[in-house]
Amino acid sequence: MSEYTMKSYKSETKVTWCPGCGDFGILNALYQAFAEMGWDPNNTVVVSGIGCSSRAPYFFDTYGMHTLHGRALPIATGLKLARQDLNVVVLGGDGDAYSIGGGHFLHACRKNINLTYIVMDNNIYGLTKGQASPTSDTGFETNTTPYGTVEKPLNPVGMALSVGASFVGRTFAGKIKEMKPMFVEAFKHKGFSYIDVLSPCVTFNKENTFKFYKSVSEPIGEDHDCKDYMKALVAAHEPDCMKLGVFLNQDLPVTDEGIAGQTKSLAMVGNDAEITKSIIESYS
Amino acid sequence: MSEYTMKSYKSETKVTWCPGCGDFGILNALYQAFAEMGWDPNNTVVVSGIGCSSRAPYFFDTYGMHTLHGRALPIATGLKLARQDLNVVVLGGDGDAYSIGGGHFLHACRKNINLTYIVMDNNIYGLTKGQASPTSDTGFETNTTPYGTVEKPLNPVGMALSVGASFVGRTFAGKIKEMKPMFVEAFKHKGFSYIDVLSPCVTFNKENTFKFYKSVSEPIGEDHDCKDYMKALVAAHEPDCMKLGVFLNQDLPVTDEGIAGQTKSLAMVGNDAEITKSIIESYS
Amino acid sequence: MAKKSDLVIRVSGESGEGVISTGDLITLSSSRAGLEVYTFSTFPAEIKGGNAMFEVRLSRDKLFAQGDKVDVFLAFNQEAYDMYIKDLNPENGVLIYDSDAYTPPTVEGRIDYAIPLTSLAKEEVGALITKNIVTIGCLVGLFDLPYDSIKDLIIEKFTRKGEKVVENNLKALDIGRQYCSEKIKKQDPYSIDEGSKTEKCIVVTGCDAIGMGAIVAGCKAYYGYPITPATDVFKFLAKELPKAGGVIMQMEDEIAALAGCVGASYGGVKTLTATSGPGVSLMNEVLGYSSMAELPIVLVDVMRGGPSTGLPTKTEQSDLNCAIHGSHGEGPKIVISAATVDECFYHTIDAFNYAEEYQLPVILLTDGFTGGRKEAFPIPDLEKIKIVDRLRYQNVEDEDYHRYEDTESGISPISFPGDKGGRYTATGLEHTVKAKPAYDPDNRYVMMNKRFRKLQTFLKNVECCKVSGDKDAQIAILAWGSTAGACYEAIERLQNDGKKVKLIVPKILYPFPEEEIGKALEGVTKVVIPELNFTGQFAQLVKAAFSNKVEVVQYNEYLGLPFKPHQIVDKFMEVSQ
Amino acid sequence: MAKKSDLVIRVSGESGEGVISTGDLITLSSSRAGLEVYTFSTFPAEIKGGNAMFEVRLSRDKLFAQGDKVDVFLAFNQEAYDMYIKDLNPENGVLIYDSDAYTPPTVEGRIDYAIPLTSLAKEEVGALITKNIVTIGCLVGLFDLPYDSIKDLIIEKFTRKGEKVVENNLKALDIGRQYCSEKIKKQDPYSIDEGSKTEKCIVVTGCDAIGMGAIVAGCKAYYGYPITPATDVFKFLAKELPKAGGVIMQMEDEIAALAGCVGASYGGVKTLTATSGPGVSLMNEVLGYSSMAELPIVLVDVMRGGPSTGLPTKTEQSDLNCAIHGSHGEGPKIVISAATVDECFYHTIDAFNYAEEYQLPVILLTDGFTGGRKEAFPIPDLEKIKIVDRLRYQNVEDEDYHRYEDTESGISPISFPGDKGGRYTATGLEHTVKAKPAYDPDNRYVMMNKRFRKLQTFLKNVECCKVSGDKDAQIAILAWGSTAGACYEAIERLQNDGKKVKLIVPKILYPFPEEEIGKALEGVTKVVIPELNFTGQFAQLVKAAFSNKVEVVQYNEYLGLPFKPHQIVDKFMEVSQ
Ligand SMILES: Cc1ncc(C[n+]2csc(CCOP(=O)(O)OP(=O)(O)O)c2C)c(N)n1
Ligand SMILES: Cc1ncc(C[n+]2csc(CCOP(=O)(O)OP(=O)(O)O)c2C)c(N)n1
Ligand code: SF4
Ligand code: SF4
Ligand SMILES: [Mg+2]
Ligand SMILES: [Mg+2]
Repeated sequence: MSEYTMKSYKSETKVTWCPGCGDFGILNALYQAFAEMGWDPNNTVVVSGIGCSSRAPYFFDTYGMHTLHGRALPIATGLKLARQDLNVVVLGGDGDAYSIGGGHFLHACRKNINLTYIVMDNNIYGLTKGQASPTSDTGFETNTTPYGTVEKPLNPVGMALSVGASFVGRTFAGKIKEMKPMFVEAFKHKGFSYIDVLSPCVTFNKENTFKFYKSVSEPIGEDHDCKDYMKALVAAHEPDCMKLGVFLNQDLPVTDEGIAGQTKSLAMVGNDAEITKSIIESYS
Repeated sequence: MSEYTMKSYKSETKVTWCPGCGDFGILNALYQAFAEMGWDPNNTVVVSGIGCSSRAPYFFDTYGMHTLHGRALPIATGLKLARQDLNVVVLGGDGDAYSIGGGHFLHACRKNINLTYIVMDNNIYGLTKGQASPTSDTGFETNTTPYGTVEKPLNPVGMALSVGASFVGRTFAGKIKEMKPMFVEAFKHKGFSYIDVLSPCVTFNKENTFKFYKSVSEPIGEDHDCKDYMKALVAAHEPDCMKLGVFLNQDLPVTDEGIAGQTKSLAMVGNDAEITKSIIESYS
Repeated sequence: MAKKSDLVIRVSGESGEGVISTGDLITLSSSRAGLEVYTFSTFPAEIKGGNAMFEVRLSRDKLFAQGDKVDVFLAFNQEAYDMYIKDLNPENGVLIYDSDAYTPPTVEGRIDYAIPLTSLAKEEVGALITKNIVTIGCLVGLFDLPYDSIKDLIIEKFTRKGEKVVENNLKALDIGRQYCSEKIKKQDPYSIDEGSKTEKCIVVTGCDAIGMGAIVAGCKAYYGYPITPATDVFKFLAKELPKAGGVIMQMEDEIAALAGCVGASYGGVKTLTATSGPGVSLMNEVLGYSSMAELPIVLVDVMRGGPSTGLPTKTEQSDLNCAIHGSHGEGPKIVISAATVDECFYHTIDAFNYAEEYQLPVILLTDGFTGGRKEAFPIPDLEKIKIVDRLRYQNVEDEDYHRYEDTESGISPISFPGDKGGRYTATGLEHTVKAKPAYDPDNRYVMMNKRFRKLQTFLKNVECCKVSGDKDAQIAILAWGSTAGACYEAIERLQNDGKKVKLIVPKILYPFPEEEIGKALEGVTKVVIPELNFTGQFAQLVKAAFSNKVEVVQYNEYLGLPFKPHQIVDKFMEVSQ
Repeated sequence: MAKKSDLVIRVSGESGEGVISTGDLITLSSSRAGLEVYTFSTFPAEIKGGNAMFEVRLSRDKLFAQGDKVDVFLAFNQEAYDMYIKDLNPENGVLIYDSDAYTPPTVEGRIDYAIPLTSLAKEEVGALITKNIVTIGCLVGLFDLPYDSIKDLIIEKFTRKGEKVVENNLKALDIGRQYCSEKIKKQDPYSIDEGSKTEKCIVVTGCDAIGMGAIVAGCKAYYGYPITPATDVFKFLAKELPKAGGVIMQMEDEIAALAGCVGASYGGVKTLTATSGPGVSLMNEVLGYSSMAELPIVLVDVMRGGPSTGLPTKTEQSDLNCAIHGSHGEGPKIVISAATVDECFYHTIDAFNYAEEYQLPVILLTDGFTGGRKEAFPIPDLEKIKIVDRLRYQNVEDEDYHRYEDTESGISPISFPGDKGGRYTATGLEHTVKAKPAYDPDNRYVMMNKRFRKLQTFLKNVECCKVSGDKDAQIAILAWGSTAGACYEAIERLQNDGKKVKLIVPKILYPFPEEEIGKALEGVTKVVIPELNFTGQFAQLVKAAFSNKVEVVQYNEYLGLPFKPHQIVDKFMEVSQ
């Protein structure tokens, strides 16, 4: 049993989300999962971008970074590589993750950076008061698409698998009991663990409601083998249904560890001054 | 028969690539494919980013844009949506496309923009004289990874399929005869057509040579059904072999056409001044 | 008690309670009734549960600013009261409160009207939702707001919701009005005269006006990415641009948004994007390409408090430096400002005209304050508005086209895809007149000069500043952007007090209009430059050009709030001692 | 004929023919032999088949610049001859050419030495690959280049390739040397004296020196993205940083590179990224975050010709504006410059120290010219170098930690993850001392002042300029970055000619060191500011501060080439009339 409880991670800052917002459930499940991991709040950093969901770090009594729209992942990557001893959890919204942050998401997956990324996916831009996000459905009417969104939505879970994430899951903010264990599994995973959490925006998104998500999703099933990459890929791309569960949980080489390992094996012996001196003198 | 020949598209600018560079073959196949399409050079725009490969527009006697590192796709998207009458072909390198341009690539695929994107993939940064690209193999030694690249390579063909491109192919600069017909097929396709062309950098990449590519690739096979999305996805992610051929060629909704269609259906009747006037007066 | 018919009314309550729509209704109907209107509002930074505030100033005379103090404050709840009561004019300030909701303490000298707004709506009208209209009715009863015009607008607005709704709302209006004329003993001096304005006006926000200006200028492509407070431009155009035959698309980020514009521009299409600080920072690289490849685009920056994410819902004028200097290296661009809502409209058209004429990026700076508030301005006479299109290459197949011809003006005729004989590759590399990459010193010299020569041509052709006040004043105030409004009102007051003062309002910020400002500064010994920023960004440019001729006095505020006229008056008095 | 022992040798031929390595060998061995060295090279912009050029200046006396003219030009082929012959000193210039490759026309007054370099290597040595060493041998024979030192370096360099290779190369050296002493009739006045320098030196490029400086400063994380000409910093650190226990990673773009640095900085790790213009444009947003969240990073900009992709392989000083003003809004940062290769080393250390001490981003500006050429400088005495670390929060669990405490210096003690009781969320929003978002005016006022106060503290603590020349000169030259070199040499010449002139070289560019420059300008009536840019970027800052006191004369070149000493001398003469 860990010495920590949910309370150990809760800050005193008032949570400013709208009453009923899906993000509350995720936040609670995260407190629980942190406690189950027994993470020392002093060694834990919650990093986020910009968006309603990205305000989450203020609600944790851990270390935290509320950064820039779309840039949470490369910032967290830089932190994790330089400080392998820390637990790094990245939180954010679907716009942050898949629109402006899409390129970074792709590379964090590919590099298989050893951190956990949890996206609170409400299929909309909440903080800017309601515009289409990459996961918004075709036809969705917003204040910048008053005649309906034309694009088709992104399948972020499928993409993560395709570009190399080693742990990929999807869950739903309505599933209070399922979230915590999945988060814990992700935290325990070595490498990039990524979970897309369907999380209704009750204020601006009148389509993708709790009810809606319930009706279009179903469990991936007990018999799914999350070590089987091709099966995961196929399940994630199934056209008519959103599966919930862990698609993939594989051990793959982790880039930040690999790089830190290179450094370890190359690092010269001696104190900083001696090492520096010998590097300099090799150029004389 | 078209009134145009290869020559119709060739500019007088000297091609500045290193002798033996794979890009020469691609360039020639493109001239041929343009001719087969019978495209009016005055209605054709070749857009590129920055890199050795991205110098291609200068070698065409069409309209062209040599733009910024990684930004060819959004620029071409903006052009195509505003000028639906033009043939827009985007060219570039693997660094341009998948590293700095990765986010744009993802969204061009998802939006299924009606243009053709051909990536000259040499698994290296050529113009900056040899650094790892997202498609470089693990262990690859370059001047910025002297102890070997740690990351695993991206599978760009798999990614394109996963994020929604409606035409996806891969070919090889050594296959002079196969390139042209595949390019023509891509040009004819309505929607985002994307081809990754393996194209050796003879100066900086001593690993991914013509010989190497030949040894690791094989045709996707006659029996592959390029209307079948799931088959395409599986073929693209097969672990041990790089398939060459057209993975997918499906008709899917095209965003730029959809948006232009919305405009068409909403556009008011009358000349510009009349329309403007009535819009303004609705705010009085 | 002398009647006072220049009135600032503030309404505040829970966001979502219809505070903003109440204000909008008063504003539009008052303008229609011939009154001058000037509004200001703030939204909660948090999504829900925050406080919203709407302020409208009404007058028979032209209004330039928000006013110094609130004359009438309608506070729906305790929180609103607590937040804003400090801004109420201590002389004759009127507090109106919903007596069903709370009871404020009595304060010496303040005029309080307790009105049971909730129960009037719920019981008398029979629909709580009409509380806002009841409120408007009260204001009509108390201050003679234009009843007929309000009535018409209510009918216009609610008709599509059915007769019953119209009826209910008209009833609400009358109940409020009646309650106040009958039950409230009027103790205040405020009463709105009948309006005198006869021109038909449009009533829009600065952001709407920018969108409108773009449509008038011939913009046919908008690529955007949402960001507060610039999203309102996007929203306006999303609705209206397709009607005018233009296309609009949300891109994946700001880089892609401006990139899309550059693509459209190459295609010969006029194009716009609007963003705020963080977006501008991201657009710098593409902006440089637009300058180098000479592909015109218009970029609107609705400035908010910086740096970084800063104060996203507050106003500031701190992006001038970034607009001028944000992109690496040196390429010509034009930076202009819009001080008022009508300038948002007209200067957007200018921005397009400049971009097209000089083939370069034009940045229009406005700010959250101007972008978000409504003003009324006369319906523009479209026939009098000049629209400029790019100098086109007269295409002749087989002629040797020099895309970047080294002309006297610096402007080179451009071809668009489709033009025969005009084929060329646009490029961000240094290039020859024929658009081929070239790095040799001689060519470099020619092309750098050619590109920058456009700015000289521009400064020769354009009027850069508005100068008002006393020609022979020794003290001048120089204000750009939204700060100008408070200054207009301030110099009016100062002149009424017999002070000599000159006001210089530059519209063109970059290239720095040295000659024109120099002329305006003739005879001036001190120039005061109020700016909503920390470092005095425009003041530095003035100093670089004129500190050997005139004393430059910086006056900087950076609290996220616009200047008020009295601040400018006070500063003038301080400086003139 | 007087012997001349300040010698500029240029070697040019097909890129890939070993031009650069020939130059490197001469440079390092000459430095080891106690000579002063100063190099310059250009690469072809096209990948292959272009021309490469290497230039080295050798002297007994301290060198500051590249020199005005080439004294000895070794052209391997016709193309090299055609490109560069114009730069050869018309007085006593020596052309050496490979008589196996081509025959240049004879020119009146020029000294030509025809040497069959190809056949000497192929036939006499028996290995064409030794042509470069034969060439070096010739230079030894002709101009007394330090034979022993060259021999030692050849042995050192080729030993790992086997005895046979060493032998061959030594033979090549002797064959070249012998050929020239025996077969060439020396007609020129050049001969290199023995070196007098005794300190042991390192010979590196500016980019190498930056990487070295970073290691000395304690940098443990480098996140990068390749771009010419800054990739050389990345290359150096990729090789060396892991040896010093640091991590290095290529990111997907420049935004991610600086973002990575900010992450490492939050973790308490010293961190660097290096880029050039286009990368800086992209980094502006993250830079603003670094400033607002007070997370120190060092950003090196190895400037190249702009705007946009511009002149990627040429040098320029046109990113100063972008460095100072590129990010939206207003956050404090420090911009410093490095004029020489040793300054690249020492000022990088300073950059880290400033960043750490003041908790803000520091941008070090250098340029392609300085970044790419080699100089020798004495091996630094590490014990004398001061290294600064951030003021740490002395963590006590349960104490109430104020991350952004409003201190007198503006500097607030920082905690690092792992520190007990130091938990806080770094933020780009305006915030309270406890790092909580806050938008109210009072807090805003305090925090803006606190952040900018750091710059005042900084200016009080630091020496900003080097001033040399005559104290009471009326004309001063003010030069920043690589331009300073040519000016040092120029004022030496001017002083030798009896002119009075002062040279001011600011190291700190932003915050503008007004006090120090003001002091340096006392008694000066005209200040000439040569800059490699179009608009006179630093000159504008000087004007804003001092145009009421001194006449500012801009001198701008923007051809992609560094200034030469004689240009500065000429400008001085023009201005002093
Ligand atoms: C560079 C930049 N562009 C745009 C914005 C404005 N912005 C803030 S949050 C946001 C999107 C929010 O959507 P999402 O990431 O899905 O988060 P949510 O609010 O839905 O949780 C945008 C566009 C910004 N802050 N910075
Ligand atoms: C913003 C920006 N960053 C970096 C560069 C430098 N740069 C030019 S080309 C290139 C990569 C080239 O690789 P690739 O796209 O694979 O093209 P290739 O040369 O291999 O054809 C880089 C990093 C740049 N021009 N602009
Ligand atoms: S706006 Fe939507 S996403 Fe944001 S807090 Fe409210 S419900 Fe949640
Ligand atoms: S460097 Fe490589 S990619 Fe570039 S032109 Fe040469 S061979 Fe081709
Ligand atoms: Mg969202
Ligand atoms: Mg490549």
